[in-house]
Amino acid sequence: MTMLLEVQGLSKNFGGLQVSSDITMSLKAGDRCALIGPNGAGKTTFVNLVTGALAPTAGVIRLDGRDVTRLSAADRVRRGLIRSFQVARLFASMTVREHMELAILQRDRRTFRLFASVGRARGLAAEVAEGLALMGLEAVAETTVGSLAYGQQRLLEIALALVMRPKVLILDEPAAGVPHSESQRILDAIDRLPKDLAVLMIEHDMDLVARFASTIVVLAQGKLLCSGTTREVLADPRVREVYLGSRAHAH
Amino acid sequence: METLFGIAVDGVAYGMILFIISVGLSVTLGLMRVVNLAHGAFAMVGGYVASYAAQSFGLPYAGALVVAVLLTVLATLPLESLLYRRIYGHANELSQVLLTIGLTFVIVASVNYLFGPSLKRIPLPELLQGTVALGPKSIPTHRAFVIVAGAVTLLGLWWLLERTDFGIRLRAAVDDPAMAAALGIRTERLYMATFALGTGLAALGGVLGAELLPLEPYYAIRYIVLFLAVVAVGGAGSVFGSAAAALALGITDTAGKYLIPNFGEFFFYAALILILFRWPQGFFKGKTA
Amino acid sequence: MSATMTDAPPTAPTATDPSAPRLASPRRDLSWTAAPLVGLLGLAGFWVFPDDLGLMTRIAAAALYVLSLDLVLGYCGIATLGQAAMFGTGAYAAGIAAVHLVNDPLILLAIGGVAGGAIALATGALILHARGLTLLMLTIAVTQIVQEVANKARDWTGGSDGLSGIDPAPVFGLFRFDMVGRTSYLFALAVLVVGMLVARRIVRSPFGLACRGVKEDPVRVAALGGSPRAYLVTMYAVAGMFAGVAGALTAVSSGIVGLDSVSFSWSAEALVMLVLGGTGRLYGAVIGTVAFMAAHHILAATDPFHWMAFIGLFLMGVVLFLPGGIAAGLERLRDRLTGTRNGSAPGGRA
Amino acid sequence: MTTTLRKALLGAVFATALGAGAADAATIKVGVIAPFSGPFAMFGQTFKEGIAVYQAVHGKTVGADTVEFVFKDLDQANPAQSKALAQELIVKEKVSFLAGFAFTPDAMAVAPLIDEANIPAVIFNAATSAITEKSPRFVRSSFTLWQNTVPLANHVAKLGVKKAITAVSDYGPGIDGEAAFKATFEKAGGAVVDTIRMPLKSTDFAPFMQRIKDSGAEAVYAFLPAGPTTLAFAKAFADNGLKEKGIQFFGPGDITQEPDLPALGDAVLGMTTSFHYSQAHESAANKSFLAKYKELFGSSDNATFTSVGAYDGVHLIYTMLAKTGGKSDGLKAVEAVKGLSWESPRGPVTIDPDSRHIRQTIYLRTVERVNGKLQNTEKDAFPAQPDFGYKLGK
Repeated sequence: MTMLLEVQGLSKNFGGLQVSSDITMSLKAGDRCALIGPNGAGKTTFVNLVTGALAPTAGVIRLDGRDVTRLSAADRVRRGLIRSFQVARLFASMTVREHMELAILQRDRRTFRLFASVGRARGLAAEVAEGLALMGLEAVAETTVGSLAYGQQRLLEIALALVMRPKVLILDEPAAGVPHSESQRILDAIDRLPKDLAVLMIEHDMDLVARFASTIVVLAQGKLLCSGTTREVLADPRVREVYLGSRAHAH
Repeated sequence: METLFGIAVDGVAYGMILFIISVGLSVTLGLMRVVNLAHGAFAMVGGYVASYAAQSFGLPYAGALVVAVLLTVLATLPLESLLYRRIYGHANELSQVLLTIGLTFVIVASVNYLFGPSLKRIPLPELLQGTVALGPKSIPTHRAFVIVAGAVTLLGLWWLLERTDFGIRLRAAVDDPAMAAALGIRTERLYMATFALGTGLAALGGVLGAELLPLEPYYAIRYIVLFLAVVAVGGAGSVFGSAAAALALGITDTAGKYLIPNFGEFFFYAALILILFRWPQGFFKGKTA
Repeated sequence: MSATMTDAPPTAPTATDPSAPRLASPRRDLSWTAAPLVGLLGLAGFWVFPDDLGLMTRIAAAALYVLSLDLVLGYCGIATLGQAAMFGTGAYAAGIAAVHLVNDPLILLAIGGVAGGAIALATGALILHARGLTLLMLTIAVTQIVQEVANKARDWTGGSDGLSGIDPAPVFGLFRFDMVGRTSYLFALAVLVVGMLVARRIVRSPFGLACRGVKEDPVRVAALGGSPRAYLVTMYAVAGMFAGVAGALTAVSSGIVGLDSVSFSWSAEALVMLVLGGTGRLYGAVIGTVAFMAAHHILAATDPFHWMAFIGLFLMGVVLFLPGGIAAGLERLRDRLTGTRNGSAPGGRA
Repeated sequence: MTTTLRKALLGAVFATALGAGAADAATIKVGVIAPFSGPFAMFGQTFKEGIAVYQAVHGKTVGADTVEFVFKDLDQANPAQSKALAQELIVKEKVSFLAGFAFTPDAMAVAPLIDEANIPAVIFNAATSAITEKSPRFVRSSFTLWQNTVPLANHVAKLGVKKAITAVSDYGPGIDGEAAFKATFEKAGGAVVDTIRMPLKSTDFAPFMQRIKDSGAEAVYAFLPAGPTTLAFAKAFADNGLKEKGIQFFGPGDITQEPDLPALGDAVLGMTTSFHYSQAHESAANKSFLAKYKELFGSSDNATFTSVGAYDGVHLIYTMLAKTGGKSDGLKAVEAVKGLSWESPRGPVTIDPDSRHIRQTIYLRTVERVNGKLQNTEKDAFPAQPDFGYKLGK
């Protein structure tokens, strides 16, 4: 089976500061991988490098076998590399429905239709309704996002990522700021995703990680500390020391 | 050679006037994020006050200059608390444009009503008339004076921003307004002081530049594009950026007019486009001094 | 100008920005009535003010021009002081075509639209990477250069003397452009109404939706797989076509094109009229144009010497007492009325 | 089917709107389009003053009719707006005459309108020769660049100047001036070594001065429209040592118009210009004109060529009214003043029957300080100069 996402020797320097060094990892279809690490481990930088928000200093990123290292963020999205943002990044004056419509139309490359009607776009309304139902957002479909509760904004953020038919889905702390009752909804939605796509989730909540992940990758100080199945990694003493230990100290 | 030198001197003198007037706009834009289109109107008010003081009260040039700067600051300061305070910040750019254009219209109409549409003059003292020899080229004394005044202004601002408490607070507030407020810097008073500084500089430039940018009611609108160009090229909030931009644009304009007089306007705006391509954030983005 | 003035990432969405257009539930969305309403009011004006058709023709053409600015500013967040470049190019293209080639008014409008769109596409692709004050200066510079070209090409444009001798054929071969300006006015009004309908269609299309996304957060649009720059340039070109048609309409109805039609002040006036009316609504552009030009006309007629002071006070008053422009004020009024009726005042401001 | 319906509908619309009332015979209205605000407000102000002076001297009635002026502000050259204003004046105000016009495009824009409405338009200022060719209903009481420049160029040639340079504002009248000077001067045996066209919006003229200096010319012919730029130009000329280098300045008198003289100051002292009106013109007509001016406005310092243009323009309108009576036929009215001669404050003038432009004396003047006040002192006169630019093509 081919790898959906391959990262080889990925490094990033800011001036003299090395924030990512020589990270190599891969995801194949069906993987449910958690990316963990203490604060400042370089998780978000890693995601930014993979999705194209930052250009790497060295290394190669392959998506579905193709080198995408030099492609723009938007091009990677079009090839199925989708992310959700850690802090909900949405269009404040647009309604929930409009967000879903835009994501779907953009996915289908239907956004350069100047004289078509959004309301009458083929199959759009049904798919929007389906996507909203998945996250339980039907009731707020016509609400502008600016006046939405933060937890609901996070749900919409996930809904947008899901509706774009990702091959590789990167979720940056999807449950942060979502009430506990709702985080199960997110996991359920991820469970229902097609099995042939790969999901990489950055998460702090170890309960969530344990429930979601089949494999775990651990970053520390910009380097890959270890990776393996959930059980292996959680049992690894280095991980306990670096990650769980530091968390324990913090508490 | 003499010609090259001549272009350089003329360009620098022109640039210095642009600098003195524009730097105030740059500082207020950098700190308060106000696109103050009435800045040219403030410069004009300064010029008119000086002209009136000199012509009707017989004040000497230096006296008229001081009176003009002080009166302009005094006259515009209430505007800060009455009008500008409501539109600070970058959520308000469109309101800023509308409000400051409205204010400009009112000032233009008032000046037209009070002083009439004809040109106004600020008589130069004996000392500044005639020419001085500068190497192979003789230049008008007034221009030489303007160059010196521009250099003094630049140094003064540098000192003010780098060496005084006010400057430290100002730079802190420009870099990070929220942090400055958290540190207990009273932005309200700081804004007022900066606004006063900006209008004072405008008035100063309006008086010193009256020979090059003649005083008439439409002054306020006629030259604002020029001032904005300097700020855009220099980078909002940057003193040295404004100086570099003003000199670059002044020399470009002068050279263009000399070399290809019939296409001078093309030359200037084409150069502006090229510069903004190369430095889309201006020469000195994010540096106050 | 709002979204583009800084590169700072957008802060977390906050509620109730009074200037933000509200496109809430379709039940309350009455924006489709704008174009027919303008048509009806315009026709009413035809009978009520039969002596002011010249002014009203100019208002109709200017409204279409301001509408074009709303497409880029209100729906893409592009702050520009260069809309006159497109307006003037359209006007000159139509004028030159009228003098040398054809005189059918509809063909002339088409020529103006194509010319305006072409110059917008060419310059937009060049300058739309910039933001804020830099973009503002670039658009000003483009306008100045276009004006200089028009000034230098005297043989074609008449230079500063203006391009005269535009004598359009009757509309549909039936209605002659008469002195009183009846044909001109009805023609301009019809073009404006059609323009509003087309513009509304565009902003409610998938493309319009994407543009609104770019206005709020281009990075997020890229994260959805879109190219913000492509949307901006396309909308700039589309708006250029509208501006070009407006220019051609002015050329056809007035029979002359002057350098003022490519001037900085005409660009600035468009911005003033749009902000006055309210951005991002389309009908705000029409309201702003009518309000500004009517106020200008009345004040200038009452006191041709000092009207500027009053129009200045008028503009300042709108900023201070009607944030978001006249249209936003009307909407708040409507919200308050309907809100009290339904027993729930959405975002009611004391 | 739909077409006929639409046609019928629109036809009905037109018919309803077609209720044009007859003008009140007792009041004759004159619509004046000029800049009353903005950067060129000086034009409007002096027009208005010129009109007021004429009405103060000659009364507000012609025969039984009262003459009333309606002012419309056009703050800058804007032909489309000019046409709309003219339309409004004709349709709504029912004016019998149009007048004013500071700028060429604004005047040209109304040509089709005055032809259709058959009313005369008297141009108080706009100075491009081609205007009167655009309609037989235009009459002009001001001047053209050709008219002022041709005698000047001959004078410069007579002074023995061999090499000259021109520097003009880059717009219609400037280009007219350049063409007139070049044609005349070269015909008289001189050479024009360079022609500089300066952007209208120029503020810093030092580089142009440098170029003039470097050109090796003995004299410069310069034209800029009256207003703020003339000050900067004159200063630059004085400041850049051109005088010291022996380069003589010549130009039409716009540059030293009276309202600007106090601001121009010593920079223009000794400057030679050619023009049709000077406040310092020695004649009884001018004396009484200025006296009335002073009486009405407290000072006659602003009395200048545009005031006289308006004053004589009103004289033309009064004459047309007197000769044709009440409701005028535009062509007949214009016919009535063709060849009309009178004594204007500027000197003797005649309306050329062919070009409908004013034929007048062009004076050679020098700026001098008399009793502490700067003035344009007339040194020489070239009587009965026509518009040399009429029908010369563009």
